[in-house]
Amino acid sequence: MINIQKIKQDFPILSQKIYGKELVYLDNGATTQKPIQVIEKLKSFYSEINSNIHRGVHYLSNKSTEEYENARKTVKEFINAKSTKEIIFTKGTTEAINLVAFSFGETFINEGDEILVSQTEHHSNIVPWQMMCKRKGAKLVVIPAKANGELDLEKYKLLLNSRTKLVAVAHVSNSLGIINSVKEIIDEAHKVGAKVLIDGAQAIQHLKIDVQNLNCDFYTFSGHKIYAETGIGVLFGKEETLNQLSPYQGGGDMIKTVSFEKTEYADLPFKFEAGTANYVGAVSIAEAIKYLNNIGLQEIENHEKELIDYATEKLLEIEGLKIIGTSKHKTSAISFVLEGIHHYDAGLILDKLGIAVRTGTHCAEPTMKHFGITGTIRASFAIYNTKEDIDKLVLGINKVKLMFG
Amino acid sequence: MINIQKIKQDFPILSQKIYGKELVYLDNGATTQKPIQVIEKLKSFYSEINSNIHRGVHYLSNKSTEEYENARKTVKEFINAKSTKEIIFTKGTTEAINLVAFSFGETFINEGDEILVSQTEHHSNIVPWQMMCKRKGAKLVVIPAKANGELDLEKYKLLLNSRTKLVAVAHVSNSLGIINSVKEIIDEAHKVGAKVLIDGAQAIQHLKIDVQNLNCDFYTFSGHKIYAETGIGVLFGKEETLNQLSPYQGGGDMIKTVSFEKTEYADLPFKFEAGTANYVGAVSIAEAIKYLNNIGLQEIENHEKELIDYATEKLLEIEGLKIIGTSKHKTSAISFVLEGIHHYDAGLILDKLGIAVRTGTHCAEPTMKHFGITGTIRASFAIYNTKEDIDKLVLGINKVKLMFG
Amino acid sequence: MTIEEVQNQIIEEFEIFEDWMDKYEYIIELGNNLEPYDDKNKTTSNLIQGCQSRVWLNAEMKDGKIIFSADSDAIITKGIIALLIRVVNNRTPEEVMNADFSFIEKIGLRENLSPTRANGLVSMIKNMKAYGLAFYSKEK
Amino acid sequence: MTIEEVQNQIIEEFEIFEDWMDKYEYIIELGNNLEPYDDKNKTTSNLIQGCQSRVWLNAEMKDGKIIFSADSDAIITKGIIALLIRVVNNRTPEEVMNADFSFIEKIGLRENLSPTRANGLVSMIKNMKAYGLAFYSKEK
Ligand SMILES: Cc1ncc(COP(=O)(O)O)c(C=O)c1O
Ligand SMILES: Cc1ncc(COP(=O)(O)O)c(C=O)c1O
Repeated sequence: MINIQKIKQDFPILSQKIYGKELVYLDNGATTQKPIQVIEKLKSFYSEINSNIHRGVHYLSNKSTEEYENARKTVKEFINAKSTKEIIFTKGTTEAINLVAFSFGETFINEGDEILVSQTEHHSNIVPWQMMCKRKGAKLVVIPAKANGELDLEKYKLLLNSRTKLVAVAHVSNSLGIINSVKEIIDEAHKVGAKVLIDGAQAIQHLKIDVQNLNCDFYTFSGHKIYAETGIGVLFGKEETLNQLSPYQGGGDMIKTVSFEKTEYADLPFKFEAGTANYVGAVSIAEAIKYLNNIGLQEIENHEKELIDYATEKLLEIEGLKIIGTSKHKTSAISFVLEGIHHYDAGLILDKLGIAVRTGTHCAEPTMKHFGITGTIRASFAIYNTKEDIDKLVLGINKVKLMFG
Repeated sequence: MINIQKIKQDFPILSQKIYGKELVYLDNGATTQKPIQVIEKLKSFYSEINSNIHRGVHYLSNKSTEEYENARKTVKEFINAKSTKEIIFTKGTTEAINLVAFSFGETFINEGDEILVSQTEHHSNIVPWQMMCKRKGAKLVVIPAKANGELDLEKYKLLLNSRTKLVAVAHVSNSLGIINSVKEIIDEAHKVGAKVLIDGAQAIQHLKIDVQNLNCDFYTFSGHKIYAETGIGVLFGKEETLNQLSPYQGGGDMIKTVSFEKTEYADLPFKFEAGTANYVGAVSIAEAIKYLNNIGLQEIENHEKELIDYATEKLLEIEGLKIIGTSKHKTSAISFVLEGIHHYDAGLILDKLGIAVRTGTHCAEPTMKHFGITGTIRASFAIYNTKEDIDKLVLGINKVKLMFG
Repeated sequence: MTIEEVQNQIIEEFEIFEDWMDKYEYIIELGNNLEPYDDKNKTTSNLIQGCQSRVWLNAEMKDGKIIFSADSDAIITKGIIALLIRVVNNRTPEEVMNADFSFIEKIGLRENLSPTRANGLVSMIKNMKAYGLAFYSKEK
Repeated sequence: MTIEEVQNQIIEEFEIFEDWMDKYEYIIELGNNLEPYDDKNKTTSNLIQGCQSRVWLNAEMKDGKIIFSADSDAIITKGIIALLIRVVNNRTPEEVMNADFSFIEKIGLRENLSPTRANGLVSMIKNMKAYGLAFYSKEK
């Protein structure tokens, strides 16, 4: 059995007091906290190993390079990619999506082509496509959501056609916590020859990911949401597809040879990693994955399922509280509104009680529009959260209701 | 007076043994090591403050945001920018240059326009411009170098014309250590209405930078070369110019409002910072700057001047050693070749002696071509290096000569 | 009373609060009692879009003084708006233009003015001063 | 001798070296004594571009066996090439195709095969095996 109290002790920040109160951190969708194992790894890496990678023939450089490439292997195994060539380190999900939007756009998109994104995406999975479509004269088409926040797959199928070149959908929507039916979305897209990018920023830390089983063409996530550093993320892409794409950024390390007349690009994965890679960030992802594997992904999923079920039950008992996104397929995040109370007001008071939640649009304005609201209060969970955290949230909400009643 | 022994003790990695020998780290051009102050800051940030910025209304989020924005202020003051709006955090120099190449290209470059780069640039200041020129049908024009590695300013002036839209030049060339006459380059470019980007990756850690005095339009550098983390860098841009550029990456935090019909971008500097910023990286830059300010920039410059003068003198005493790039205006890096000995062979043997230098083309193939060589051995210095380090290098080179003699 | 005197008055008022609860309850009360905002002034040009709460701000000249009115969808934001208006309402453009709002920090509400743009208050203060400047320039 | 036997022989030879100096001096000697490479085979298609040192590799079939020749501009790289050739030269395509080169690690030269692509040796081994596969397929 998973021992949450012990896990909690691995996260130094969780013993912080906020305004003299114990911190109840329920903003894990925005970023997760880091276990001491990851923090200590940063320290030991910078104190014992650090040197630029791929660049020197000296001992430390080789050692750094080895740790970096091992991190790539760890990620490859974690998501079951076929080859380390399919693992590109980026600075985060947002950059990964921008990379695909640009490079796929340059290579494959012509005027009149269509890109599909869903109504419930994070801005990072909307704006890059808008920008690319504008540049290329392509069309951004929206997969509508149903009243409960699930994507309308029937309508989705009708939208697919021979002009559809790429479908970009979140595995788990950040504002609602809903797990989208990505397998079906991918299979349907492939029938018309479209590629699929899955934004896994809110999935990788909660669900076991198998990119071969999903059969997605691209999968993206951020280190900072999976207990690792900020400034690092991953783009998985099928080798064959990545090979076809033109590079995104130019610079050191992504070239074979450079001359003013002709520059040849390096092979995968380096072709997409221009400049000094954030090798320490990559190592921190590997360390975080090791930490999660030690606990066990199934254990984590079970624990987080228990949390969301408990939270849903307890929150629904509160009068005037309405959950936004009532699909049954959810993980680790609940969005809700309080009748007659603005989410900002609620968030401010909860904060004073030491409870960190996120309020607002969650970088998902079109989702808010879909529900006809200006924002929600979102409680999002991670491995170190407990039922007591949820009890405190419930108490906090009741206090909020009292103050604004 | 500067106390190097004391400074050295601030850098834990320097007490490492390599193959049982004391580490002599002379690969600072590739990346610098980190003082304990920076390492401890990472630890305390992740243990006490960490939370996503600009996103929550809660205590930790506000605190993280404050530290991030203070880091921006620290950088602004360090390079004497006019406003924090002019400081964009990127993942490094390479990304900063790619950002400008893309956004400037989209906004200002038309077919037939010209971009000038010098013969002695790092690949990161060549390839992004090649890619952009190709996309836009513009022309990449090369500012030639003289035999001693200095740029030929007479020829440069002749190349400038009304089609010249941008000039991109390194402040200090990474492969030669030569300080280019950037002030004159900038002034001349402005006469024909061209903007200037200065790649400061090898200057920021050695020279006092004043972007207002330089009057450059863009200035870039990397955190990892100035004693801070990997995965973070800075783009300075004049507010007026940045305001005109279209954004580079799209996503969370760089928008005002998003809808599928119309997306409005945020104001500076956020417009260019899509996705979760590497706020911890930014904080590490601020911490490193604080460290340097404590020592005193003038002190650092003096010490490093002493080192390069001493190294030049001692190296020139070695028979068969030829310095590449013999300009008098140099800082902190010396490139050289050994008659009849391949740089790779030399580097391997030096490594076995615990001496870390970089060998090869230093991501500057056109520079090597200019000198008709395939690579050099480069020793590059930082604040913690001493004359003893250079003595050890000289002994090492003599050993190399013996082995291959 | 000068702007400074009003600010000092507010600071004194806030000194009696023993804890944040009392303070915020007072702010909520201020928010609930804020002078109603004329719906016809809820125009886009009067809207300040914070990430979290929205603020509307209207300014008119009357007898050489600026009359501010404002609204927000969040009560706490409204409460702080009430304080800001109390400080600068019915004053000359020059006074408004040069007003400092340091009392916000002194009564412990600085977190509400963080650069996160969350509630729009920072922009609101900027806009108030901009009105001051605009009317001042027009007078000249 | 089988490939394995040659590898074991090399491993034994290297066991006598007391320190890295002796070992590298021997590799340098091997490099200096590497069979001269025919300049006409220094073609672009035979070139393996490492970041640091360049390697040329040529392969020809003779009586059912592959004859390798190779060169590099760096002596240490040449020395290691000499060892690689000693292991797989004059062998059937099938043998070459399936060769493992674990002796490199066992004699403590693994750092020379790092994925940094610095010296081109990793690519050289790949290319040797590719030649094996190519000739093998042709024979079928
Ligand atoms: C002059 C110069 N420009 C650009 C770069 C690229 O910097 P980074 O790899 O940190 O993006 C470097 C560093 O290698 C450099 O020395
Ligand atoms: C679903 C989703 N996509 C994309 C992102 C953007 O990730 P990042 O800000 O790490 O680039 C996020 C995180 O906020 C997210 O939740």
